[in-house]
Amino acid sequence: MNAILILIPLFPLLGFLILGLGFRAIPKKWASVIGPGTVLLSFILSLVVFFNFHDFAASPTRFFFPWLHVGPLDIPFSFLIDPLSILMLLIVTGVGFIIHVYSIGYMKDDPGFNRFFAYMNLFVFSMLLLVLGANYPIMFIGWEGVGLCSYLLIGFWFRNHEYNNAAKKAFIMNRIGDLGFLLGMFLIFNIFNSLSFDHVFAQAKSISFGNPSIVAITLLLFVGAVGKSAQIPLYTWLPDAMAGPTPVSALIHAATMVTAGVYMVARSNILYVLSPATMAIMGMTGLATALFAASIAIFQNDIKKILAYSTISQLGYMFVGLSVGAFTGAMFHLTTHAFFKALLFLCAGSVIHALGGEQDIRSMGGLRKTMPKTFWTFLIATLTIAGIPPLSGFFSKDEVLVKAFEFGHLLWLLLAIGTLMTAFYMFRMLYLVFFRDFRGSDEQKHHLHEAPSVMRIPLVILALLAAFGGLINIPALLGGNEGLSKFLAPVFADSFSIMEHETPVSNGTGWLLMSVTFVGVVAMAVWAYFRYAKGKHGLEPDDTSRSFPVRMVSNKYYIDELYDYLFVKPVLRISRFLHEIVELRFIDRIVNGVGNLVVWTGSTVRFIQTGNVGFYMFIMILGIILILFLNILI
Amino acid sequence: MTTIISLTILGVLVLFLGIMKKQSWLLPVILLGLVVSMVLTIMDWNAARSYYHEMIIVDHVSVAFSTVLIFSTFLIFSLAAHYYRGVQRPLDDIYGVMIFALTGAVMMTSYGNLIMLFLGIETLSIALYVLAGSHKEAITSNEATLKYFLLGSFLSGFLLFGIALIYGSSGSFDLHRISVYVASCAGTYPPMFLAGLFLLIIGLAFKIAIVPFHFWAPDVYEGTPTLLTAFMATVVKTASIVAMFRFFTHTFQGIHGVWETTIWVMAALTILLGNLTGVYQPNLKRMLAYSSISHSGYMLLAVVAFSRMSDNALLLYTLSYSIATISAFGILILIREAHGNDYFSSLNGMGKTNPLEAFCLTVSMLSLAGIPPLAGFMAKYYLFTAALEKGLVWLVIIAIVGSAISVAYYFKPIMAIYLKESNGVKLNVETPYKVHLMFMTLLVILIGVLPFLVVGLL
Amino acid sequence: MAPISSIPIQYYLVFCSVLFSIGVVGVLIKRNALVILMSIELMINSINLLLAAFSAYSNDPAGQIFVFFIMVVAAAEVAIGLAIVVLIYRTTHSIDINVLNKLKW
Amino acid sequence: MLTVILILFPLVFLLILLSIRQEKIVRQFALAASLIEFGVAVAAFIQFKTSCHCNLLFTADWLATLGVSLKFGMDGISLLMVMLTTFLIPVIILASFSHAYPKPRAFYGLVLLMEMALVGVFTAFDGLMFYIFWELALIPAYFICAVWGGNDRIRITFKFFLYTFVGSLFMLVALIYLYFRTPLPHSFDLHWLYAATLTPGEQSWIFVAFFLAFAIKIPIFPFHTWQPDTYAAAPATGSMLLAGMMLKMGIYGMIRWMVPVCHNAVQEYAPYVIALAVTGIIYASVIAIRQGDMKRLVAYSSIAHVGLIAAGVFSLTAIAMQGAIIQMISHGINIVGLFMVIDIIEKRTGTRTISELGGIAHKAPRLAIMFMIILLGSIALPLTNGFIGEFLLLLGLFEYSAVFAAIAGLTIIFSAVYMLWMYQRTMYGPPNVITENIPDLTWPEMAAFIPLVVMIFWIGLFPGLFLDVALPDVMQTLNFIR
Repeated sequence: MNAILILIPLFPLLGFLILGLGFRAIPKKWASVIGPGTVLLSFILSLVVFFNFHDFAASPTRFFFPWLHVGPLDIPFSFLIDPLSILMLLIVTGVGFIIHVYSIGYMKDDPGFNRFFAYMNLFVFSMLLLVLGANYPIMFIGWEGVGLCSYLLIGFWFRNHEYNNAAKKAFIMNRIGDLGFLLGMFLIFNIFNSLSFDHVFAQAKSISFGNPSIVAITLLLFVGAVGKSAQIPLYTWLPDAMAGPTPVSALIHAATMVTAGVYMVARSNILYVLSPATMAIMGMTGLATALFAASIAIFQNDIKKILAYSTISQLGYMFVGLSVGAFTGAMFHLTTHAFFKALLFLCAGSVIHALGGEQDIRSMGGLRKTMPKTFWTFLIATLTIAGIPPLSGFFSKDEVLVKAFEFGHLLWLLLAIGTLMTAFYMFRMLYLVFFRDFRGSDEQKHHLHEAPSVMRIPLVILALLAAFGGLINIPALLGGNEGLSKFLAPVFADSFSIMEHETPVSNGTGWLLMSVTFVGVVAMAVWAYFRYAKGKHGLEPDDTSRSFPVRMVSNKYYIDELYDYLFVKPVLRISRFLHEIVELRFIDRIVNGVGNLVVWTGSTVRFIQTGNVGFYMFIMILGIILILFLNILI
Repeated sequence: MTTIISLTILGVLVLFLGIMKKQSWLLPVILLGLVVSMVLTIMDWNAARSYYHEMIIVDHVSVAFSTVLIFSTFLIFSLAAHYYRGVQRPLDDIYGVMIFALTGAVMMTSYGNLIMLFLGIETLSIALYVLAGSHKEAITSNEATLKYFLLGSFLSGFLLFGIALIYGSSGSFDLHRISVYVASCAGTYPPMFLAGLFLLIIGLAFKIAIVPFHFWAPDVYEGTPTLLTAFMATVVKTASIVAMFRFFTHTFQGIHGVWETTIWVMAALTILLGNLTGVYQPNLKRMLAYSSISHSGYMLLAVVAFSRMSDNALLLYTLSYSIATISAFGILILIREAHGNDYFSSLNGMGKTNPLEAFCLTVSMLSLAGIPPLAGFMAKYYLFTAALEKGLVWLVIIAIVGSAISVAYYFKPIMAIYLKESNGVKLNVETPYKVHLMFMTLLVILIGVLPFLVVGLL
Repeated sequence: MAPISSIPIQYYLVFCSVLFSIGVVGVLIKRNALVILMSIELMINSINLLLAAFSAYSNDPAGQIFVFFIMVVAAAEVAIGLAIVVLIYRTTHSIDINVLNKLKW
Repeated sequence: MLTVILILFPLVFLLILLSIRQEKIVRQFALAASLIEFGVAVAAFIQFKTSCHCNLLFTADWLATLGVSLKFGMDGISLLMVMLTTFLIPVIILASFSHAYPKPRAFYGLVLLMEMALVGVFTAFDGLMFYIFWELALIPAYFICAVWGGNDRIRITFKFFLYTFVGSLFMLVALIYLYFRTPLPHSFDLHWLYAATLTPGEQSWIFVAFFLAFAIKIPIFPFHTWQPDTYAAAPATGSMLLAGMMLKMGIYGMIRWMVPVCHNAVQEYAPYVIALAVTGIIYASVIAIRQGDMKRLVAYSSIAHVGLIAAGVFSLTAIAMQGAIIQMISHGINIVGLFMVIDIIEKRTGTRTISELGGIAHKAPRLAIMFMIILLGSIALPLTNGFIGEFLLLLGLFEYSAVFAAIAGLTIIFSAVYMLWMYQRTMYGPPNVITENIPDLTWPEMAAFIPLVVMIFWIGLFPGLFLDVALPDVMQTLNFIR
């Protein structure tokens, strides 16, 4: 089994190496086999692991080779196979494979075709390491690796400096989070003397609630999660990251990488459970992000940016879920989100593809007729994310909402408002893109076409997953068997036994909550329909003067500008100050000053040597008198 | 004693050869004679004894330093053929006087009586007055000899006065008896004796060129014909410092504390002033003069330290300093010949036109600066060790600072040689001269790598 | 004891020191090379006298012998010195010690 | 015996090289010589690994009266440094092939001399031998930089020489002073120096003297100002030698000499040194952000990196010490790689000003890939060599002080900022007039890069081989602290 296990990440790595080393020599045809092929192999092996998962129950940690061993520090290269990692494994390789296939069509004409697949394979490899690692450092390898791939893929079209800037921003913001992660690891090592999940979690069980070290650890790790999963305050990179090719956005910035933070918190659930303070902070962060991002999404006009903010918002939901102890719910939402958000992005990709790169929804419209398949899949995705039963999004979101309600009614209310906003902006987008008349140029209109089958089939598969993915965890309330919950239960068992449990909502309340949100969502859909499909809204150019709050929101609350003002500019200014003032005018001047002083002294002292014998004699006599005087008379 | 006799004979022989108009024989005879007297000196190694009621004492120290002196003179004479090659007039007087100066220097290393010290110093000095002015046509040479003569005879007056006062208080010129007198004083010395002691120190300090009695050195070095400057900078300095050292070791061990502070301060001042003043010199020859002043300061370190290592340290230091300095002067002679001046700019681009000579000068500069693994480093290291053994930490730190400053000027020629554009003048050097330069360079490296050849002797 | 010892040695000492100092002052304040040469002679002769006195007081002939040495050496020195002065006069037409001032700094 | 061979071989080769008549084959000969030297080092490594911890010791009398002996040996730490040196020198020589340096005999002769001196420094088990080789290494470094360097080289290289020379002079005094505090009979032998009895005051002074020497060489803020200028003015080969190996001498010296000898003072002053080092990390990183010259940018990044190493050493934990050793190797490899990239760019475009470049990745993808890999190593991406070092260093530092570690950790953010900025502005974007026709890497150039890239991943993936070698000796060094 170990061989299979190591092969899962090795296949994509192999794909990367082949495509990367021979990137010019390999024809596109081969690349389009190698790229997705390796991921498919990984997916198949993941399925094998999934079906043999009981073999791992006894010894979930599989050792491969010692990696870093210094005295007390022992970090083996080993994988942890438990339900949680298997779930992620399937998502990463499964969704990854689908998106790879889609990319064959999407990137068909790009000169960097091979390079693209190389990077994508590398990404899958890193993501698999992240998911499979049996200790924090191995996870961190993947953690940083996906950051790198994200950097490479956002800046894939590197002729454009704006894209490059976006890529750099993503990497640096991730790195800020990574520093938190790193420090968290150090603290873990300090407290537990180990970094392996099994050791740490086993020891953690015996630690008291709210232990300050644990709080610090979890907060630091959460900083990492904030960076990676684009939460407030480190979220601004994700909208910019849309500079990358759309499949990248689908795979990395929707389905997998950005959820790594959620995965990490879920993985460390026991630590988080021990730290209510962190949970509270996490919950507030998640909630704020969910609402904040949703509010921005309403006023965005770039199809991918809307989806980006939507992703941020949905990630916020997941963190709220985690913070209220709904680990399964969060993971469930993560899974369904992977399906529907990947689908949304791929649909958006088809649209962009069809429009020759156009991303502004104000220049779209009426695509329902020319791209029916895309429209239908997009519709399914929209309904899913909006939470229309019985599509998967409904179940996953509902699970988080119900848990939130147990935790506090206000929390539920705010989340529900977020849900309504989600529904609103999603339907706004749907209507603006697919309804009304086409608003683009004639040339675009002429070229409008449905995506080729290599792109369509992935859409369909994802649409099916998005629609029926909810089946894996239908709540008991609706007569489901809660399959995913049971599957994941061992992972969270310890936490559940420690955690304080709120009284579960009664069935009646459950139904009530469900219906309230449902009605609200439908209302939003209708409102948006009249506003955007029938009405004349949503086409205003950016610069029309609007009321202050609207201007705030549509400019993303000026957060980018704020960061620029607070961090980027000061650092540059400090840099200039340090270099020009401290370094050159101060330190170096002191160093040179010593030298100059010596030279100056030398050039001055030499004038004692007047060349005048009388003077010399005079000085000598002075010297003699001084020596005699000092030595004899004193 | 055999050294002094053989050298005197050699000197007379040279003068006779001059009378017999055998100019071409001069150098071979001198070099051979120097080798012979060096051999005779070394044969005295284990034959320690004294002559004429301890007027002359031959011991390890005197033999070792006499050898250094004769060897340095040998090296200098090896440069003479080239230096004087175009000169028409007979040279027997200059050569002869040099030999006599050497005789005086040897006397200064082996005296056992202040009379002999005085005679040695005067023999050396009077010869040098002549040598400094030997380039009669050059006004600089005239000036050099005038300055040297006036200051030299003035200061030898003080030296004499010192000797007289010592004689007055101790009743003898004999080093041994003076030391008996010192021991009998048991810590309290009459002012007359102290005054004599310090005047003696001052007289010797002048010869070594120690601040504040160093003023003559830069001017005289610059004005004196280059070959003879090399002689002054090496032989005279070595002889004088050894004389001072011998004086202290033989008589005044007991009163180390009395003169220690004075020498300490003089050493520190010499190191600092010599090096500082050297920094700004545009003239290689004058720079070497300041360098030699600073090296006097370093040598004084051995005297101040007055430890069991001092003699070895001094031997290594004088030897390595002499060889490196002579080598540098050897290049300087070439430069002066080709360019007519001693400015650093004349060295520009020498690395391209004359790589071998450039290398020799570089090695000698690095050695003087005390860069390992050259002789100069080992010498400095040994000296510092000797000083630190006596806990002279601050003096050593001053010496270190001085070394650091000295790099500033020792690197000037190096930078000119390798980093500046050539001015296209190629030095014209015949093979024996090259071989000689290489020989000295190799010695500098060799002593650095195998210091134990020299160090364990004393 | 010779009548010389009826004069205390300190007298000689002071006298010779004064003589020596006069010589030193002469060297310091005069610019004429010849005068300086003479002043140096004065210094040396004061020392000779001192040595002779010490010698007589301690009944040690060495001091007086030394005096002879000094006289010989001084003669040689003066010879050289005069030669140098002549040399200088030939080139500069002056025997002022400060005229020759080319070598400095 | 191998140790002595390692020291003498470069010298022998140097003499042979000087006697080669045709200038054309000089560099091939130098390459061959350095490869042979590397072979010997590998042999020593294997011997060390197999016949376990025989110290490859060589002892002979030299200056017996002063307790100086020719004592050379290799323990794990020395061995790794020697491996690094002998590994990098052939790479550097290979990288210099595309330059037609004038006077190749002198040039490659100096490189070999430098190699000898470096090996000497790393293997000396005698205080004075250490000092001699330490200074000896400065001479070829100075000449390489000064003779073959660029703008304003005379002033800058001299400043470099003088500055580092001054620092080491103080070390000399400290060593001699120490010598007199060793048990009788005094000796410069490493272990005798370790056994020296010092009062707290003396320890402090010796600490300061050593620290000056090492801090200037490394360089630690605020003694670093010679470094950016020197790297910028030096020829590519010179920069590589300086940054790749020479500054390791300082860190090595700290581990080998400073920590064991003045252990009490080291403990006492460690917080201040770490504070300086950490300040330097931030300071240099922040300055690097705005540098327009690639070499200067790398120079400042190097100050930041070695600052972290120094901080790690002074945290006096086994983990950080190991990290320091591995990071010395990594830093050497990475910075040589970076300078190689810069050199190639400068050679082809005539400039290394970042704002004048751009879009090179289009025309020279191989170069871009190599650059990227090396860059990843230097920004410490996991699975590259840089990560192992920085992870261990920060972890060890964290053990010492969480606050320092957190501040020092900012380096991973800053390094990403400036490195990626440099990469983006030179490699990405549209090509311009200067970079339009830039040719891609030639095969000899690739050959120089490949060993570096292999090492970057080797150390990143299997650091155990290197860590295990040094561990016992690191523990021994730390034993002095307890």
